[in-house]
Amino acid sequence: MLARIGVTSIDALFDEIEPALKTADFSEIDDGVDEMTMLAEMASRARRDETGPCFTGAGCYDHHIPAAVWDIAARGEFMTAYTPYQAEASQGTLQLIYEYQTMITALTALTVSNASVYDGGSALGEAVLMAVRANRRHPSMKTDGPRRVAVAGACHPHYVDAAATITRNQGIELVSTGTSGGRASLDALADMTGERAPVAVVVQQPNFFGLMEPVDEIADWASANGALVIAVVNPTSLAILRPPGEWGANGADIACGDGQPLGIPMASGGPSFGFMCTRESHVRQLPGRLVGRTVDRDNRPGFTLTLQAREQHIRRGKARSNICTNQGLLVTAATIYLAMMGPTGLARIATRCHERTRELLRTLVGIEGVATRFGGPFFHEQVIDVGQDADRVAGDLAARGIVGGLPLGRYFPELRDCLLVCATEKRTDDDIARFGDALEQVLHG
Amino acid sequence: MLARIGVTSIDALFDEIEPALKTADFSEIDDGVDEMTMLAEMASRARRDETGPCFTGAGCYDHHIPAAVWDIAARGEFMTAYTPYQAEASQGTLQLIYEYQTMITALTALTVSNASVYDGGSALGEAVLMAVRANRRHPSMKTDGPRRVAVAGACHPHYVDAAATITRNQGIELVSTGTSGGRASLDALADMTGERAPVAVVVQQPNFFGLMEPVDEIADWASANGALVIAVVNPTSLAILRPPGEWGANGADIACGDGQPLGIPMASGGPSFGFMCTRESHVRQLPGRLVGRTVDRDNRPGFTLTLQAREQHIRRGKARSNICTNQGLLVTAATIYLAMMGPTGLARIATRCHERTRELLRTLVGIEGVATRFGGPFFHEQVIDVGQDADRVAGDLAARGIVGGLPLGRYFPELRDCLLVCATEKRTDDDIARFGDALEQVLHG
Amino acid sequence: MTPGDTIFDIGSPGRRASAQYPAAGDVSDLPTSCLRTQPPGLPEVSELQAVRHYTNLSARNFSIDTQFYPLGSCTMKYNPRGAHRAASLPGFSNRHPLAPASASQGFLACLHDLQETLKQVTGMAAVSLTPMAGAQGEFAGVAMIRAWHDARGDAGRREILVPTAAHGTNPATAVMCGYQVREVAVAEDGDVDVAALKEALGERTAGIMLTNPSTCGVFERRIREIADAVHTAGGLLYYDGANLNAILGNVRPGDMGFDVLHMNLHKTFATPHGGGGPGSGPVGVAERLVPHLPTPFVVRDGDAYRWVEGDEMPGSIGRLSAFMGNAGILLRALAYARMLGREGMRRVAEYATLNANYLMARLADAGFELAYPERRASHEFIITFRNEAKTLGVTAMDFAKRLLDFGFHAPTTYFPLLVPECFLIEPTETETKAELDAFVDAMVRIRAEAEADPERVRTAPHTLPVSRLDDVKAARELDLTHVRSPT
Amino acid sequence: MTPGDTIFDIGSPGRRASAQYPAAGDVSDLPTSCLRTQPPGLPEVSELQAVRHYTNLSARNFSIDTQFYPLGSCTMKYNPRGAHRAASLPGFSNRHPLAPASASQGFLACLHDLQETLKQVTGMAAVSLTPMAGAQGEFAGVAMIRAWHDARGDAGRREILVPTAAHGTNPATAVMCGYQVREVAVAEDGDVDVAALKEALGERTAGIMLTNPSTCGVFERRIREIADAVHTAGGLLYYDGANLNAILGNVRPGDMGFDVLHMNLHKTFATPHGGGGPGSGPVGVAERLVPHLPTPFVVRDGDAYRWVEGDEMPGSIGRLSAFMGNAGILLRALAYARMLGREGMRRVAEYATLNANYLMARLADAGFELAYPERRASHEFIITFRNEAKTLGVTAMDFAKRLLDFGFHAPTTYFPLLVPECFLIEPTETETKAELDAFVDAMVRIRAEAEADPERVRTAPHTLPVSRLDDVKAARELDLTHVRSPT
Ligand SMILES: Cc1ncc(COP(=O)(O)O)c(C=O)c1O
Ligand SMILES: Cc1ncc(COP(=O)(O)O)c(C=O)c1O
Repeated sequence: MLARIGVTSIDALFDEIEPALKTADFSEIDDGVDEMTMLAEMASRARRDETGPCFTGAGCYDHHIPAAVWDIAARGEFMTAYTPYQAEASQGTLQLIYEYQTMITALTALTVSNASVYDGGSALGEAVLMAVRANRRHPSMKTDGPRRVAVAGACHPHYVDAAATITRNQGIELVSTGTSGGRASLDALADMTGERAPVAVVVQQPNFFGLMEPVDEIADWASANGALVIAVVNPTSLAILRPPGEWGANGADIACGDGQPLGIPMASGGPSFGFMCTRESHVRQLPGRLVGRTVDRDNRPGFTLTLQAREQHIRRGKARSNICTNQGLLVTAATIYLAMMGPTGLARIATRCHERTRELLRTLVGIEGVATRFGGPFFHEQVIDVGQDADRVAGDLAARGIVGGLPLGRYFPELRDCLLVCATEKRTDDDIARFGDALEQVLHG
Repeated sequence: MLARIGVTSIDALFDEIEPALKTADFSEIDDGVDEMTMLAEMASRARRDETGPCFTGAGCYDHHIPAAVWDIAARGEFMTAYTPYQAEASQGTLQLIYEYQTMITALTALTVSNASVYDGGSALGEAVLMAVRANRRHPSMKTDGPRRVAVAGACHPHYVDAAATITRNQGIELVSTGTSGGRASLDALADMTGERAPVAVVVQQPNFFGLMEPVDEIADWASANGALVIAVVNPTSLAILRPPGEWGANGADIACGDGQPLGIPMASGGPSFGFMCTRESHVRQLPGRLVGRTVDRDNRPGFTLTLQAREQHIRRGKARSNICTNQGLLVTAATIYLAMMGPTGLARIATRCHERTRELLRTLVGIEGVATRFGGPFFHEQVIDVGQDADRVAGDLAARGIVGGLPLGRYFPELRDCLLVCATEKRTDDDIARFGDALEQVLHG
Repeated sequence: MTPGDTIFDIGSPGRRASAQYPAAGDVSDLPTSCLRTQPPGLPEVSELQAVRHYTNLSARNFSIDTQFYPLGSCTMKYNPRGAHRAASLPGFSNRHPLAPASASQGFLACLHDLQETLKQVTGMAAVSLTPMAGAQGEFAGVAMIRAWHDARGDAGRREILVPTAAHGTNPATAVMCGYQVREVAVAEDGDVDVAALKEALGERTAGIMLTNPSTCGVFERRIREIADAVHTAGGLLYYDGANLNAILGNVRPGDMGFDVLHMNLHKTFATPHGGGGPGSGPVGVAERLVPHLPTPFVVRDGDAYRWVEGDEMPGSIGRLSAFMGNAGILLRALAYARMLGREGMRRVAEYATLNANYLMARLADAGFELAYPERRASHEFIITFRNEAKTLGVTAMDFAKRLLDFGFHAPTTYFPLLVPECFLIEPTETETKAELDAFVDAMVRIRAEAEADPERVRTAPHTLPVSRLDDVKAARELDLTHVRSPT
Repeated sequence: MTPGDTIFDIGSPGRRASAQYPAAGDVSDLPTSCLRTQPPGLPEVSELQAVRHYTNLSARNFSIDTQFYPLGSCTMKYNPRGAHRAASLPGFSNRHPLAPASASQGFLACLHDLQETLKQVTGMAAVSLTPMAGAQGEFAGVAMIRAWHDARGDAGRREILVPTAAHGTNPATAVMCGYQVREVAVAEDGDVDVAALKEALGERTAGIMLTNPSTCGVFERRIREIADAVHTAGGLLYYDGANLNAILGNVRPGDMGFDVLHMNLHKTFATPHGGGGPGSGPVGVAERLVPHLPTPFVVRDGDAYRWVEGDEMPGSIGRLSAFMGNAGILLRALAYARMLGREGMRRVAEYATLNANYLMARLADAGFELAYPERRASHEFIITFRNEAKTLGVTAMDFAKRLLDFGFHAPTTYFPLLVPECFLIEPTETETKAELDAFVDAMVRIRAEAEADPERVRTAPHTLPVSRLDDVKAARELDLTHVRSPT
């Protein structure tokens, strides 16, 4: 090969690089090892982190994943393909995304969906940017001041942080309504008028604490006040909960969230995928890829990326977002998962999670000094007050092999003694009893 | 569907079965559970059996299996196909078997191979039956007495048992030469003449104790005495050891063994696969399936099952064997494994196993009261004498998480204090030190 | 990839999947006389080349995961991935077969549960799981029949009866066990000719091997009469359980009068066929044959499970494999049985039967000739192309090959041998009505084609990676291994 | 399967994968106003139907595992399955992202090792792993540039310079960070036009985004001069690490003078692209930008590892995702880096460069026009079909589509935008010479065809599941979801 190129060494191929740039010796990097050795090293680290049952949710849920999901999703033809730019050689991926778009819009009751963004947190960031683009006629758009976006109620603090990072440099400000009783304070929202009128209102359902927000009231207030509604939702819950497209009189404008519950392992929080749905009228403001059905030269149906002029590789600086690589493989898994679950299966999961969480709470509040913090309907999470520093309690539970909920003090100082706990369909009576015993020991020793 | 059939219930479809046969209520069988619950139950049982490092071999070896092997072998197109009877719709499986036949004959230095039998033990049974068929002119074939097959040296006792079960009803008797110093007694073999002359001689290399048998002498004696030579071999070892086709002046007639070392998990000993190779002149006596290369109507190369007239589905009572279902999927894995290893990689594995076993023995014989039982060259197993009941020692080691070799007293009462130990390329210095420490504790408290 | 390009053709000297190479060890202590002088001629390819080659090869197969595959007698149903996952759990897949029982209680508990479930499903007294496929189960079963007669000193019984419709493994097994085979005719209606059977029974009868539902796709209606006759003659009845899927959870072979049987777990209990295997063929026996069961098997002593083998079972026919059989398949079967439960098992048979009778009715309506038009289908049924072969010169084989072009695997062809130009069709319980209807449509189109353009059918397939292969050349000019061109 | 038959078309009411259904729970305590009134319109299929449908769909993709896929700028190399296995270990895949650090030391140790390795490979002072793809890495990087200027009170710098050859994410990112984009020309030889660049620099300059080797497939030779000029003007240099594969283990961006960079782990470090993602885009920074790193990242305190986030990093640009980024991709990258080691990394770049230069030489010899004939290829290079387009009316797109018929995925087309009718070709280090030669052969045959029968090329592809698709119709008559016909 070298002869064909006309050089005598591989080094010669780097001769356009000035020698001064080639002085690094990389000596801090170890010698390579074979696959066997690497796997043994990694396995010994992975084993250190194995725990007993997980009762933490907070945006990442320990659901059962049918064996078939990843057996199929991990097929080389899905896993080692690129973005489907050459449509004719990518009908597998393209049709799958089209089916995904159909499924996720069926869940959210909106009409269009993109092919995914990174995760739930960044999806909220993109949704906020999109709402600002889409609500061009909002009075605040004509001023020099910041565009305000209201966060109504308890939205995942990490989502809000990520969205703030992503939107800050474009003069957007996220303003919380605060909560009362763990839910949106409608009065605080009602105050946001005039100068302080938001371009959009974000509401998470079920909210960060697992509770039901008054989404109809919030959505109706927003439409009455010229704000778009951004719904942050858990896709499993949508099998049984009223979907964003049906909130209030007009429905939400954008629904987003994280697809992890749909067949994606928790895996330290990623990769998962963010979903985004909206109304057809806003489709051109949607970031990310879209797949459309069309026909080929012989009039046979086929699928292709469409409206690419919204994207950076065509529109560059004027694109709707800089997103390029998305989370395709996870969408593949989620699509297979949803196909296997169907409407009834997903509803079973949702109702079972709810029932398991009720069972969990029954056990935990039976322990002296433990109480639920907020009343009212919840989905599959709740906040419990353990009467002691919850951070320490969580650590002590972990030492007993239980991942026992998220300590909330780091987000809400007033909830220093509180854990956000969750039970999915995977949690058996035995798991719950183990948690109860461990908590009893930790608290009362 | 019922209407189309012309019945009103599914029950009606069973109306040819007399009611008296439909009385069982199957009440002892539990209600079904979902996949999640089943997997949780199975996982809790599987976890009970997880151990630390494995130092037992004895026909089943803990080698590293490259991740790619089963990722590809478990693809639905391989895993959920049937036997390739419709050749045109099965070129994947057929070509793979053809490649397998090529690889395994390259390892054994014989010229033909079948597509697998069940395992190493039953392969020996089939090899014995085949040798008897192939050696039609042997004097004992004209008598009414049993046909004797000699087992020269230390052959796996389970292999000999399985072969005896399989061949017994056809008037075949397996006769051992006994061992001296852990190897075949050539004198005992030399005595087997006249009336006692064997139709075939079986020899395992490396033998059950991990030692090198004098295969050249045995093979030469056999050909001089009108007996066929059946070699039982470990395929990993063949990367570096002289192959059966080159034993003695004429080579072995049949080579068989277990393919487990070639990318198959130990998995309690099955499924794995038995391989069988022979000379071209004996091909019609070979049991099991064979794949041949041919051409299609357009003269393109293609692959098909061939010489099927040897098989039960054509020849019925006159078939070479009753084998039908074989171990195809395991052959698929082994073929991918061998392709990835190539000659050099497999030799690396073999030499590394040898080196690790030497290291293991160095550690173990450093413990007071422990010694190797037999001298002379070995491959990757050896017998150690621990000076106490080895059965108990093995149990105590297991309680410390070490699968520490096979106690030999159940096969050879004189080896009651002996363990057959093995180290593969997977055994690290740390594993070996753990074994040493555990054995020290078990023996000396 | 170019058709026929083997892994050897794409390799080149020195290329390798080096991430798979451990450190080399020193073997200088081994005598050179033990060592190989030439490295074996294995492929030399990179990991990518291996992955790409075998991925592409796999695409040249039909399979359940990609096509309807109605192979009669083979039960090509969907096998849940969850069962595969269960068997692949690290604690199971890393277990050494000879690990002490104390460190194997999880595995042994699984085997014990499976033994119990299979007893309950078949109505037998005891089960041994060790046979590694149906044929080895048959071997074990017939060897037990022989051991029983031998133990009673009744050594003159040298014959095993086998219906003409039987699977080839039946007579082949009888011969491997040292028996002579006596064939029994099948009557016009698909049942065994009971008169002929009674004729054949006698002092030489060691036993009979039957499949029920039979390979004619019908339930042997006079089974209890047959059982009585065979028993009266001093013989035993062997049940070939390959068709158990048809009656699972509804009817038990033990109640029909069988003394010994095998099950094909890879047909009835969730193991995909893997392009040829593996399988598993546990044997079940009535009380009197228990002492002869093959070893090892599992018993429960108090709280602990242990193996039974060796001296503890002096009457055993012995060991059939190096270890204990195809353990991984047994775990799959247990996982599957656990998911089905009692009701699920019953439904397996019901839907398998429903699908078969529906497909039979539709094909009959479409004008295809049934072998046994007066009978219910069991989980499978037979059609014959004898008319098409005679009038159009288009055979069952031609229909089979042309079906491939329509994306359907062909049913079993030319089996059982007694029905000329036949298809044995088994849709299984996991296929949908839509799939069955599409199959009927394809059959109808092919028959129309056979009338309009028979050559098109005779030269099929036309859309697969290869066209019809020359089997004669394959057998005459044996080419069984790739011979490398010298480099 | 019929083309276009979606999972919705094959479903039927009530059909289901019932083994996946847990027991139902009671939700009667939830107010009905919260509840859905209509079930969502998801598919209703059995497990077999789902498995078969998606298995068959997968066969309609080109992929690395099945084809040569020389997409320029995308680094479609073989990613070892071992890395995938490592990331899938139960301890990793079952770890909750918010599990206490005390129960996460194995995972945190992995992240820390990866941070260190990436520092060493790039020559930067610190690394944060949280960005979830290249574009998010760019965002984090440019946001840090802005945070740095802002922290210094130097808020007047409103411009980011970007070469015209840059990837679209570069200008899009600058805009997302609130900057204006100023394009800088690329000279005839493929390097940035340094004079023009100097012209553009000034008080408004916040920084410049560069890829090196650039998307022109050449190494930016005057990089140190550029760095000096930008720094002198008060700007910072951003390195788009999408092409790091070309210099891995040989040359460090830190030594070129860059202040901040991202790496595309999914290109350079063993993550297959998954039909669109996921990726991972860690950022590395020089000392002065460390306070602005996105959170969380990992530090080692004595024997223990812990997260840094929140108040501990007041200057941070903040959080970019709900948790800590694409953890699974980071584990893959570590596994891959560990297998390669120092020597392996060096070889990655060497072989990637060798393959590219060989392929470039062969195509040039075969008469294809190189965009930069005087230059070495880096790991990729550009050819242009401007002559073929003009004289034969056959475009780069036509060549691309026709290549599919020959079993090769097309290279990147029409990018970078400044070269007309171009292919950006990146063979990667994991392909063999035989594969490259076969690609050249196909290119030569297609050109011959373009001369003899241009229509054949213009109407390609001819052998794929669909022929050329109507993109205009797709955009005009938007059909983004399957609408079920009323039942
Ligand atoms: C009726 C019948 N009996 C026996 C067998 C033999 O079973 P196996 O292939 O598992 O050896 C088969 C399988 O093909 C069969 O269909
Ligand atoms: C040069 C260059 N920069 C940036 C990117 C963006 O990276 P990502 O797709 O991971 O967001 C790409 C990838 O397509 C690229 O090729």
